[in-house]
Amino acid sequence: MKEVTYIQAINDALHEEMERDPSVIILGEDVGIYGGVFKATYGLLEKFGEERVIDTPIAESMIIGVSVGAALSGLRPVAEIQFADFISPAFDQLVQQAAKLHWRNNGALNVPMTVRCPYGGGVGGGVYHSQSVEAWFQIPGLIVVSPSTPYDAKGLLKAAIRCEDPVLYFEHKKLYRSIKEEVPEEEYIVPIRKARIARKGKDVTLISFGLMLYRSLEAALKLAEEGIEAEVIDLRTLYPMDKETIFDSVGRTRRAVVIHEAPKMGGIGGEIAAMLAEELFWKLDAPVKRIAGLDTPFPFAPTMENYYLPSTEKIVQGVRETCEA
Amino acid sequence: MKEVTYIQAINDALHEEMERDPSVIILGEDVGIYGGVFKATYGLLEKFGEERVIDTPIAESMIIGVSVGAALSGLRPVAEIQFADFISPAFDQLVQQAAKLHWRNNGALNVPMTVRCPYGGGVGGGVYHSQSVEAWFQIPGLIVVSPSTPYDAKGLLKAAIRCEDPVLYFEHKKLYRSIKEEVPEEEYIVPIRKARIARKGKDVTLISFGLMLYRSLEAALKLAEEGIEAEVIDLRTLYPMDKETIFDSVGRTRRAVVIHEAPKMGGIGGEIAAMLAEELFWKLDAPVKRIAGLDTPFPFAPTMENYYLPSTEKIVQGVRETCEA
Amino acid sequence: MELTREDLERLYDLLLLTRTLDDRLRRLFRQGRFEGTYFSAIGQEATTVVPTYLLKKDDFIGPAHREIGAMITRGVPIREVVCQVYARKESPDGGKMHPCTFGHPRYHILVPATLMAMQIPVAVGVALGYRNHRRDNLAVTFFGEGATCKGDFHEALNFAGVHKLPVVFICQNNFYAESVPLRLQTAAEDISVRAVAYGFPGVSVDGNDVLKVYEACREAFQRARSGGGPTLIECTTYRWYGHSDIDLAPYRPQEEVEAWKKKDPIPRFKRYLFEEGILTEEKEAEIIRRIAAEIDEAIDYAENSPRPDPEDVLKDVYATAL
Amino acid sequence: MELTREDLERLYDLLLLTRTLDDRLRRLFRQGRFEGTYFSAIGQEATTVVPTYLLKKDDFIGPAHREIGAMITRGVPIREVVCQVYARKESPDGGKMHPCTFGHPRYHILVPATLMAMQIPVAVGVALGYRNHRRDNLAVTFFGEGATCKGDFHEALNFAGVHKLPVVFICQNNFYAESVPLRLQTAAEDISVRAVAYGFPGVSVDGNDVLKVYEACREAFQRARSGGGPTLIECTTYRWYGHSDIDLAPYRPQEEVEAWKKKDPIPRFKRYLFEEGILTEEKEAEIIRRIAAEIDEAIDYAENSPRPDPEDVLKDVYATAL
Ligand SMILES: Cc1ncc(C[n+]2csc(CCOP(=O)(O)OP(=O)(O)O)c2C)c(N)n1
Ligand SMILES: Cc1ncc(C[n+]2csc(CCOP(=O)(O)OP(=O)(O)O)c2C)c(N)n1
Ligand SMILES: [Mg+2]
Ligand SMILES: [Mg+2]
Repeated sequence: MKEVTYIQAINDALHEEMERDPSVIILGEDVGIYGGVFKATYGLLEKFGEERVIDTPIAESMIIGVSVGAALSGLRPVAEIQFADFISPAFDQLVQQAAKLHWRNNGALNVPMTVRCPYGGGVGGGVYHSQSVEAWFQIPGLIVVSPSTPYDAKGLLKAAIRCEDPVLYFEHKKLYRSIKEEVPEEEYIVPIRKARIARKGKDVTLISFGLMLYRSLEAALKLAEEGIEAEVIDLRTLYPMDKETIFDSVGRTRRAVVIHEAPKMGGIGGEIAAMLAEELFWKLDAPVKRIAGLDTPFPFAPTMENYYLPSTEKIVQGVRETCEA
Repeated sequence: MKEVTYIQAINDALHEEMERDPSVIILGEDVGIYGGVFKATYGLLEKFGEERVIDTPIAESMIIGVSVGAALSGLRPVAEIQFADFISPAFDQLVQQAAKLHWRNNGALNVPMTVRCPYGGGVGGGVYHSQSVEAWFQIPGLIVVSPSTPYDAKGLLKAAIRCEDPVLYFEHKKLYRSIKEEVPEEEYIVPIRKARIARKGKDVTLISFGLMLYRSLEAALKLAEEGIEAEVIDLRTLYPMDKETIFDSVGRTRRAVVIHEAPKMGGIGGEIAAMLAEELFWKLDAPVKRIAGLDTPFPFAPTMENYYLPSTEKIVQGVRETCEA
Repeated sequence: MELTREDLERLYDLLLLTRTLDDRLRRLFRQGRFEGTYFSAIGQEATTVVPTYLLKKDDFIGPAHREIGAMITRGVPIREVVCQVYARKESPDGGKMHPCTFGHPRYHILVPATLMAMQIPVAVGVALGYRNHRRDNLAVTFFGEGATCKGDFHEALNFAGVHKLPVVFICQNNFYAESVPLRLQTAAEDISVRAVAYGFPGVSVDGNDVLKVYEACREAFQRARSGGGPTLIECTTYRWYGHSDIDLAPYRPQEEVEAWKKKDPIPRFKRYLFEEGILTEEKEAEIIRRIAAEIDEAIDYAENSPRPDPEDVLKDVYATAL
Repeated sequence: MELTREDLERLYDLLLLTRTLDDRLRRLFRQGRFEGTYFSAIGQEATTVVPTYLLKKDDFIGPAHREIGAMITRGVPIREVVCQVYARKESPDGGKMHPCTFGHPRYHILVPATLMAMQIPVAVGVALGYRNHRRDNLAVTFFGEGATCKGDFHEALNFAGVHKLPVVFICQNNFYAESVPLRLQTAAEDISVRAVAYGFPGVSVDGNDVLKVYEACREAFQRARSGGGPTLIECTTYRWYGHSDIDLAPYRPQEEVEAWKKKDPIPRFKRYLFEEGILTEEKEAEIIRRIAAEIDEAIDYAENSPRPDPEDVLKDVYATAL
């Protein structure tokens, strides 16, 4: 075992996958010479050279379009979008091109590509360096994952790179250096579309991922003091979701609270709540609560940012209400 | 009163607004010389000239970005995106630029612009000429409307043009010439964020818009024969939604079914169901059902397209299940 | 490659086949024989047939919406071309796509997304793969002048220039994007000049002159294959009919249409072939007969071939079993 | 406009103010006096101060992320500039945005979205409004060479060219987009050549030479105001420090940095002013003193000014009461 940070786990996964498979390439802004603005691609250019580690111009739509083409000609591109916020110029290529290509070609062509996107708040980034944009990509043909731990960061990135479909990999900037854990030295994969029970509990299910997972776990600790035993699910795959794990847990606890950073309206919490309201309705003992970012753009000033993001306190309060209902 | 088609109502609204207010301009592909591929902008170039009716190059991101700028310098642009499917290249300018500009400038600048988007299926258009993409625009700062009748098409377009915020106006291609009704000759406006009860009923609430509204109304007629009186809500504004009307209706009927064309996962039906599951939970007597497009790209061949879209029969069946639950 | 007499005859054959099939499909659409719409490329055949003919069978083609000629020249059976237009189950896209979404993965022609310019960065990415794998292939992508106004065109060509990738960009400048005339599309003096911004050559040729298109492509393909990087080739040409077959193209002066019809690439090439003694009246008659029979057979086949099953829509959303 | 002696002195004053404030802000950031990050524009002052000085007060400016000089030159009180960097309630953006999102709506400078090139079509749209309203204004937008690789740049310039709009595009080519050197950004021979693709003039000037920037802007602004259409002005320049102040810029050779520091626009301009007898040691000393006092006061003001209220985030999402 080896203790690594979340960002180190990502960097390790990239090194290992590039060593294992010469068709894996990296492209994005500042990923080569600089090793990535967060150093996720550190050391790759030196080891694998300019043909496999490509510093691109500022052109996100091109980065994704070129990745699709590269995937068609036998490469396995791992594109980096410097901040998830900057994926919007590439929305078109992702949603109309990458997502639909396999289907459009009647299954005859695959698009094995990974798009790494540093996302999330709590880092003093302001509106264009903090957004959580996973809800934009609930698009058939795409897969969206987001790890919360170093173990998963490594295992899910490997799974994404080996996947035959386009995978968006959202990595939380605030977790990069704040979370450390031991991970096996030997090879492992974390399967796509499998959520994880991060904490066992019987009274209520908290469903979350990323930074909010940690706030949910903190909330669970506090709630335990009050006698509320919360189960906490770490989603890991955000689209298409692991309904089974969610339904199994909520089926037992009969209460659910979803927590995410993105604005509440139109967030993936809506999809989860809707699934529960549609398919698990008879097992619910309380309203499905959503604790989410505000329905505003993401603010910069710390006073506002703290107010914008779900706090542990807000989660505790929300879960309490759900359990009292 | 004057009997008009849905497309005629749109064309009338544009003529009237351009006459009323010289700052209203039109821009988009084929909107001038050709009068629009659906003829929505027919006659405008002749009447208002090349400076106010602009045939643009194929460049949707530019169309939206230029509209934002034009709005800042005292114009009221009404952009046409030829098919809603082609709005994806402009996603960036809409979501990062237009939506956040007023907020970013601390309220000191407004962006009064309208983006007309012909959308929807049932027209043999295939994946790039049939999509319903309203769920992409659940973004704070944007307003999304979608009329289902000629009356609303006219009144909502006028409201959009006069609105100080960016409004996406989704017009259903299949309704253009298939729906006719009498509309007043005199000036009227249909307010934004007000849903409409299209049919009164007491047993269940169907929530829909666009082409699906008609299938829902048809379903309601069939269900009436079985003794189920469905209330049918025409949403009209899709974001932010008219919660009041929805809650009032479902509060009475205690059962809700949402119907839309877009894929179920990540669709706006999820947001509605989630709102109900969160805030109206105790008044629900049955699961909230969503009847929606399949979680696939939109197919061309009629055999598949018919299967993909919610049919009246599917709606009847879904409502029946909801009422029996 | 140098064109032999056989090549020249074959090219004529392919041009005629493209023209004849295109014309039949137009009529079939008007007769309501298939759904959707139809984009005719009549008048523009030289710009797709000639480049495709010069490619290797496994070179990548990224088409837009008027590349029936590329499909035919690549050797896709006519039956399959018609099945595509008819959206039958046996179509290369399984009937999932709109007619004129010409493409065939097994023939290394992408079934395109029909958003303009979207295929251009994909072709560049394919070329990147060729470079990395040291494959002696090139990627070619077709598009209209309208598509050159889009951001994807710019970003993709710029990147291809930086890495001198083996990709050739072929623009069919037919002077209109649907109804929008060139003067409202760009103030640039022509389309090929756009290449200056990317540091590689751009050339403009008469796209209705088979030999001119041949020469431009030969040079560009050679340069690309030998590591010399991309070229933007502008072929000026004209579509005889509307943007699609529901468009009567009232926005074009009749004299303009007539003048361009006089520049029809096929008779021009035919004159040359006759002058050179490569083609004779008998040979041509035989080609015409063969083509007609082949097309009849293909249409008959497609019309009687099954439509997709409703549930086919659910297939192939993902390559992975999730 | 012709520059008078007063103009030249004033320009020097503004350059020095920009430089001095920028340098203070850098240091304050390193001292942890404000959150986020800081983008220094030291070395590039001439490219923002000079163009802005030549504009009318109500001409539109669409900045990117290094336009502190435009804000200062436009006359935004230094207090407000510092409040912006400090994200205080009195910032023009109410503290909503990241530092260096320089802008001020009341001064006709857009608070930009910080996605590269995104402001370019907006500036073009503003120019369209000027044209339609027959207003004798022009729109100017600033961006780095990196932004010229984006689709928005292409689409916007192409459209501006078609309509000959009163807009001027000012590219500060500092040879790097963060760490990415020009050779990996484009194979074009320079940035101004990109204008060829849009049918209007492009010029490259030494962006560290105040008078050269002045001449290029004067000509371009005049042309734009008199209906002659847009110009792309490339100002070659250099940022002395990292991309932001957490970047030590290890990707640039030290000799390169030193060579560029020798081309510092401010002493170059100062020499000229001394030679022409416009500036004297006393005058300069006085300017320096005044600037220092003004900046001290502004920082003091900002540091003691209130932070936004948490609920401010909820304000101004919509202009309309919904
Ligand atoms: C992004 C996008 N916008 C608009 C359209 C609608 N559209 C289809 S073809 C076309 C014109 C294309 O013009 P050009 O590129 O010159 O090709 P041509 O049709 O002349 O061959 C347009 C506007 C589209 N398919 N994609
Ligand atoms: C769309 C987008 N992609 C990436 C970034 C991250 N980013 C911020 S500044 C920058 C480099 C900009 O380079 P250039 O345009 O040359 O301006 P400079 O910083 O050199 O002044 C990058 C990549 C961004 N802000 N927007
Ligand atoms: Mg064209
Ligand atoms: Mg730069």
